[in-house]
Amino acid sequence: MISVHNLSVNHGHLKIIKEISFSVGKGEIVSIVGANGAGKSTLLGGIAGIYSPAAGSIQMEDEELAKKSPVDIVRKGVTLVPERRQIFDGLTVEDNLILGSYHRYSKEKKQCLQDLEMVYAYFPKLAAMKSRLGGLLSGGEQQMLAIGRGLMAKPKLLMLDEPSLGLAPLIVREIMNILVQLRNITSTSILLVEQNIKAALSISDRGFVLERGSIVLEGEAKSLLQNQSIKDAYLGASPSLQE
Amino acid sequence: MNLLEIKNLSKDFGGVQAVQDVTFTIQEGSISALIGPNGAGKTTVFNMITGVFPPSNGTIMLHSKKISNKKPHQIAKEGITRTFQNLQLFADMTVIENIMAGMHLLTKTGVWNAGFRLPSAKREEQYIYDKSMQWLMRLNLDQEAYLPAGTLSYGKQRLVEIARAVISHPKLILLDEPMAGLNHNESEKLADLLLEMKKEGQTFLLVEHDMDIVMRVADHIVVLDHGVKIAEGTPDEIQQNDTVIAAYLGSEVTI
Amino acid sequence: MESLSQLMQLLFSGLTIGSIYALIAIGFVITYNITGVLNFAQGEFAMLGALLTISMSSAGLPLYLAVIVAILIVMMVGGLFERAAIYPARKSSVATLIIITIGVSFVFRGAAIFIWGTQPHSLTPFSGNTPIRIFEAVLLPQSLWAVGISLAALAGMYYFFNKTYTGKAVTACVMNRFAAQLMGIKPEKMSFLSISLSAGLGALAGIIIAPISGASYQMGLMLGMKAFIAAVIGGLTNAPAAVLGAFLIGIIEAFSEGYLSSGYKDAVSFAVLLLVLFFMPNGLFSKKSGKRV
Amino acid sequence: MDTKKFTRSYKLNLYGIALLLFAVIIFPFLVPSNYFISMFILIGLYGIVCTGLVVLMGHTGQISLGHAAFYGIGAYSSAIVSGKYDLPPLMGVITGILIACIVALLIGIPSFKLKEHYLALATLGFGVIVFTFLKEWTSLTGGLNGFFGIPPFEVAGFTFTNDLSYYFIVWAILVIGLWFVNNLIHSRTGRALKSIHGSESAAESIGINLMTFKLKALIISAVFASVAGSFYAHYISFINPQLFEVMTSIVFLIMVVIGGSSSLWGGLAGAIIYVWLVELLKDWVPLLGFSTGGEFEIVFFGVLLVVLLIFKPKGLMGSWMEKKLFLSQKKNVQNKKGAAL
Amino acid sequence: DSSSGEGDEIIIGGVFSASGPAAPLGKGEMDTVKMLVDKVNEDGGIDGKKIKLISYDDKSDQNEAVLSMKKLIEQEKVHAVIGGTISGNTLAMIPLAEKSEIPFISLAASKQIHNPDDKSSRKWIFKTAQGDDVVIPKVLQYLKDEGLTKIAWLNVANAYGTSGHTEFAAMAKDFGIEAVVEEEFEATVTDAKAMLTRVKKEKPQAVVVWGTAQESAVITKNIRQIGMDVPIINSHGIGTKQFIELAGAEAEGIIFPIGRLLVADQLGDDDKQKEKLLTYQKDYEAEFNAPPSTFGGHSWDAFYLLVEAIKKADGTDPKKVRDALEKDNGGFVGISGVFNINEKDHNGLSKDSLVMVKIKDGGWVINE
Ligand SMILES: Nc1ncnc2c1ncn2[C@@H]1O[C@H](COP(=O)(O)OP(=O)(O)OP(=O)(O)O)[C@@H](O)[C@H]1O
Ligand SMILES: Nc1ncnc2c1ncn2[C@@H]1O[C@H](COP(=O)(O)OP(=O)(O)OP(=O)(O)O)[C@@H](O)[C@H]1O
Ligand SMILES: [Mg+2]
Ligand SMILES: [Mg+2]
Repeated sequence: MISVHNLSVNHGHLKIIKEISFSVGKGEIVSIVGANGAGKSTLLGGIAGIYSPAAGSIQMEDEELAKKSPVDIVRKGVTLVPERRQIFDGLTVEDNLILGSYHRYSKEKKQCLQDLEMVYAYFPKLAAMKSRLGGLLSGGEQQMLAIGRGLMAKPKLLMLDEPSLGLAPLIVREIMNILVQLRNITSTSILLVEQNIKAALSISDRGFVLERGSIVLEGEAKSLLQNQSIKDAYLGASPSLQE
Repeated sequence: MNLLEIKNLSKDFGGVQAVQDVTFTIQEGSISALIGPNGAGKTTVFNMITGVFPPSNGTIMLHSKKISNKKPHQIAKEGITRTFQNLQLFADMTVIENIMAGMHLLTKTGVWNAGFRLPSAKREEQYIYDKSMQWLMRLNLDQEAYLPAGTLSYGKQRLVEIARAVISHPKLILLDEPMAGLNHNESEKLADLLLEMKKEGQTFLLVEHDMDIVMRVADHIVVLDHGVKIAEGTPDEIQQNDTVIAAYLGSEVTI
Repeated sequence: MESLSQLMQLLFSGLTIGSIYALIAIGFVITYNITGVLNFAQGEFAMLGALLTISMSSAGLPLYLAVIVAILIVMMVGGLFERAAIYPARKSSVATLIIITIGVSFVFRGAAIFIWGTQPHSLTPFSGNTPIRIFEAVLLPQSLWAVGISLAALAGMYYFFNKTYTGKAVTACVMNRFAAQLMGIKPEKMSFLSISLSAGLGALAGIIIAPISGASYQMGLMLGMKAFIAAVIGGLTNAPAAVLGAFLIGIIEAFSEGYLSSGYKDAVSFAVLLLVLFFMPNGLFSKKSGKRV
Repeated sequence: MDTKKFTRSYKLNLYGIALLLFAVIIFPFLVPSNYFISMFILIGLYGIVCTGLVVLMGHTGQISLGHAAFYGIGAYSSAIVSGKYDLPPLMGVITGILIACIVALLIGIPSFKLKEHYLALATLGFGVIVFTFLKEWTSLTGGLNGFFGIPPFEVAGFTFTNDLSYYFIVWAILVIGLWFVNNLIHSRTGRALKSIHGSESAAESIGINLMTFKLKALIISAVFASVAGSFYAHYISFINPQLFEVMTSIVFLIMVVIGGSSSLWGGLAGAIIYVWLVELLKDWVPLLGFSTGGEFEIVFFGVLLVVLLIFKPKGLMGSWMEKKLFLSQKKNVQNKKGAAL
Repeated sequence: DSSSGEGDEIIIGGVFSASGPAAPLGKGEMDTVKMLVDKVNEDGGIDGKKIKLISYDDKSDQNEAVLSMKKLIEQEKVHAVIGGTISGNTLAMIPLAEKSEIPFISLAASKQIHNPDDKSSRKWIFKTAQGDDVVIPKVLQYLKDEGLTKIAWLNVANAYGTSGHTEFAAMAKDFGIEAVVEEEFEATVTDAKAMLTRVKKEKPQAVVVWGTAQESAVITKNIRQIGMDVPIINSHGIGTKQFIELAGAEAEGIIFPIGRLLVADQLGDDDKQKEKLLTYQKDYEAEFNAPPSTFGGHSWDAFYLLVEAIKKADGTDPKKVRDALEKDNGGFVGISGVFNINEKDHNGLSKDSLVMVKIKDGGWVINE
């Protein structure tokens, strides 16, 4: 589906992502795990075209995405649900959702409206607050809206940056189910960044660990869950803050 | 002793009943948690306590003194600081400046003293610098001290915000989802820190969706749903409470 | 009777000038809403429109054709302005962008002196100059044009921003440029279109007012300033409110001029506005902004 | 504790101020003519106004479109006190400062309830109202005919008659002003102002009273502007209301922005660039073969302004300071960061 | 080379408001001087010395004017300065000329320029424009002759308008004229019908409008549009074709005082100025493709007064030039009128330098 080869991304003069290579197959869920500041968001931003990659290539269905604008990348079928939600705060919930399907709305209006109903079905809460301004929702409601908006794009590759952030436990499970369903029904590929590593790996096919901009470990999700160093660093008992 | 008393608190946003008739108290030196589904009204309660907007109804008392209807900076002066669910850092200031700003209330140099750099101003500056640096080390942020706060990763920005809120030793600290954006290990470290500070006598009220952490650190939990308080009690009581399980936790407590 | 006719006269005057401010203010709001830029060169589009029309109609072009061509040229100038000055600086702070637009207004003004000189020029009214008398008060046909066109423009804008999907996309760009890109919306394209659209509206305003007060290279400054005030009163985010703001200013000006003294006109209008704002800190017609903590 | 890094920008500025002081003293010996001295008197005066504005705009994030009015208040106070009532000029300066403070309070308290662009509007309106006063109160100000016959500045028996004396006093004030502001922005007050710029809700949450701190910033900048206005009046000896119109406020704004509002030096740098650019264009544009009149100067000035800001959106000093202070340290961080795995 | 003040070039400085609000005045002034310098140089200069003109545009801004003046005096070492399009800028430059003792011929109108209220020194300052102290009596005389004693006074709210008003207020009584209503309007006025309805109520016998072309045209049109058909007297600020264009049909019948340049072709052959006026008109039109304005005329006068003085002083020694300007100019025939400059009067124009002109069929005719 998408294969990333020797990708580097900088912030100013700082190398944040250092020559990373990996791929996500069609209908595959891949998780990225890493500490704060490891560069996870920067990596997703690099693929989405928000940060222009300094080097390397991003191939999708034989097309090079690496130097394309975010808009072109969206049109190619890659959508990012970004960190911090990034809601259009002065627009209503419904307008926010519809704009999620902007790049295809004029062509397939009917389909878009159907998809809107699907999103409402996933998140009944949003349906109940259709005409409220997005910016006035609670944090978790906004997170649902952001995810819903991402779904409205109907991407081939959906990238989610910490989708469970700020969501109640019940909803987190709900989201994970939705992602699995999405993969099963539409064969959407999913690239997932999560702090809730257990939840993420448990629905993923594969995963890799990012550290200071490089991949230090990768493999089947199940084996990663068992991996001792991962357990120590991200899941295990907590060493005290003072070390 | 009761530090904060909330009585019959309600908030109505032009038809949206965000909080309805909520009553609870916070004990001095405890960690309390406010939990509930998304949109239950937790952040709204925080906003009313800190004076972002006045309650539609009800009273808030700190040490038996009424503080509802005060302005946010007055509330801070009364001794309540907070963090924000949607981060509100001073993005262009360095990390250490962010934290030094947090000591605003503990210091008093005015325009005159500062402008002419009188000795008292210099002394004070050194004092808050030292104290801020200590906190940065405590939170493992000392390496980032001189970076503009806006360029930090999400998780670290959260820590900076927490440091900014705790450094002035307020009577009560409100943390809105402090663990969001931290991974399990980092959350555990932060939880340890909270417990440590509790030992030092600090009182907290936190909103958090990470139930492992809440159950570990909280002495007392209040549960909201649709703006209404549906339960209150110790972590054990809450975990057993059927209403809470149905509305919020689900049958498995942790994932 | 006399006081009634004076009242009417003041109202007519206020509405006429208000509608000119309104057209420019709509452009101001559009630009602000799409690019986040407070465009202090907005008034210069009016100047360009007026002077171009005058040149072309005195070169023999029929008036309607001159108007259309002038508007098209100004729209192109607007587009060029966006590409050359706004687009490269799109990530800068508000103050920086304001100064950039002021820089551009200098360029326009200097160029206008070069082309048209410093003397004022005149244009014949669209449809005669015979005043219509209503209760002793006079209303010029040109005033009807002014009010009519500004209301039509308003209706168009309202429809576009509130009823069309593209209008929503355009609005989204300012609220969150970053997210808009992630949705596949091209903020650059939107900003290009919107600035040329505002330029066209500005040109129209200038053309309408030229027969009333003449046109010169420096007319844009004052018009732009007043339109800015109108737009801010309206809350800066919605065109209908800006139009109301513009009419309000026009009428306040006319009344303070009519009942007090013109020397104090600007001061009085400002004093009234500030007073109103102090009681309504978010503008007279503020919409909910969707901001919370 | 090692505070070296923290005080780095403070120290850098301090060295800069010392260097400036040195330059100010030797400058008159280097220039070929008095004309440069008078140009630098104007630059110094604008520098004072803009340094005050740096506090208001760069640090507190409030845009003012009305600072010419404070400048005018200073100028007219001095003119009236010393020119009309023959009182000592120093009293005029002090009167100006007092009136500026009071007026800043009066305009500030209601304005700071307003958000973002409403403040720009309010200050714009304030400028117009002051202008109207100056223009209409003819018995006091001479109205639009102007006020002439303002005596030279005088203090402790010393009369400032030649350009050089004005040069030294204006730049002395500017150097002290810079030192004051440098101290201020590296203090609790400065941080409070900056935090307001960063996030008002967060600033309030740590106990910063938005209103009082915004007022402080406004008053400081008003006092700077008023003092500069007083010396302007004494130096030129003729003033009229049009000098203090909105356009002048906008010129101040331009200076601060091209200089870089986030840097202590932004105001001064902006004043130098602005005045010099205008003067240079006066000489250069005709050399390029455009000699018809002022229009080409305006066009060139506009173009230069736009180009400058496209390439230096934070103003000249803004980008420079950032480079000096942040980047070197960032590299360190990257190298030292410990591994988690 | 010219630092001694006695080089082989005569350096004349110019400061004009060629852009900014006063540009309609200043541009023609600057162009005129440029044209004349070229002409004199082509004809071999003054006593064989070429004139070098260094002229600056002060953009109608006082500080620019002061700096330009400084630069001319200190850096360019000019021998004399012509300029100061507007009174404010001139007044700000005066101290510099006085201090450096350089002859300075101003083109602006204010009385303060040559005859200040505070009696400060004006030794080096001359002026070629008719001040309000000359123009206003002309208008008052006209009103008196026509028997229009109850009038409405309207002036533009800037230095031009208010100084006219000050002078009017001081002299009206002497002529038995009374203003039944006095109003101001902005230079940027677009519609004054509101204010004029108030004027109309007072039923004046005539309206005096004191402003320059653009705003006066708006006011004049508005007066007619609201149905007032009393005589309208404008100021000398409207002496351009633009006014007639802008005011259109409503311009017909307007009366205003102005120098003879506008109506040069209608003057009798015995008129002293006629020949010079026609030559200036011809030259200017040939060069710039537009008719000259009376403001250009002021700088014509300033330039030739200076040329004459330099000739008489036999060099550029500032003191001698100044003395020559002051002394031997009796009867200098210029564009603005016949000058009689002397120690007491550094302007030297009387109200005879003006004629009342009426706008008729889109042109000007002498109305005397
Ligand atoms: N705009 C920026 N300018 C400069 N440096 C930046 C910027 N954004 C991020 N960085 C730096 O890049 C590094 C990686 O940041 P990134 O946000 O990608 O981390 P992350 O893995 O997503 O962390 P988190 O889990 O906290 O969200 C950090 O060191 C951060 O300081
Ligand atoms: N300013 C406001 N205007 C209108 N509605 C609001 C406003 N603030 C909050 N609400 C509504 O009130 C309800 C409670 O919001 P609140 O932010 O308190 O929820 P929360 O419990 O913090 O949820 P979360 O866990 O998702 O952060 C939500 O439905 C929200 O949409
Ligand atoms: Mg991240
Ligand atoms: Mg919340």
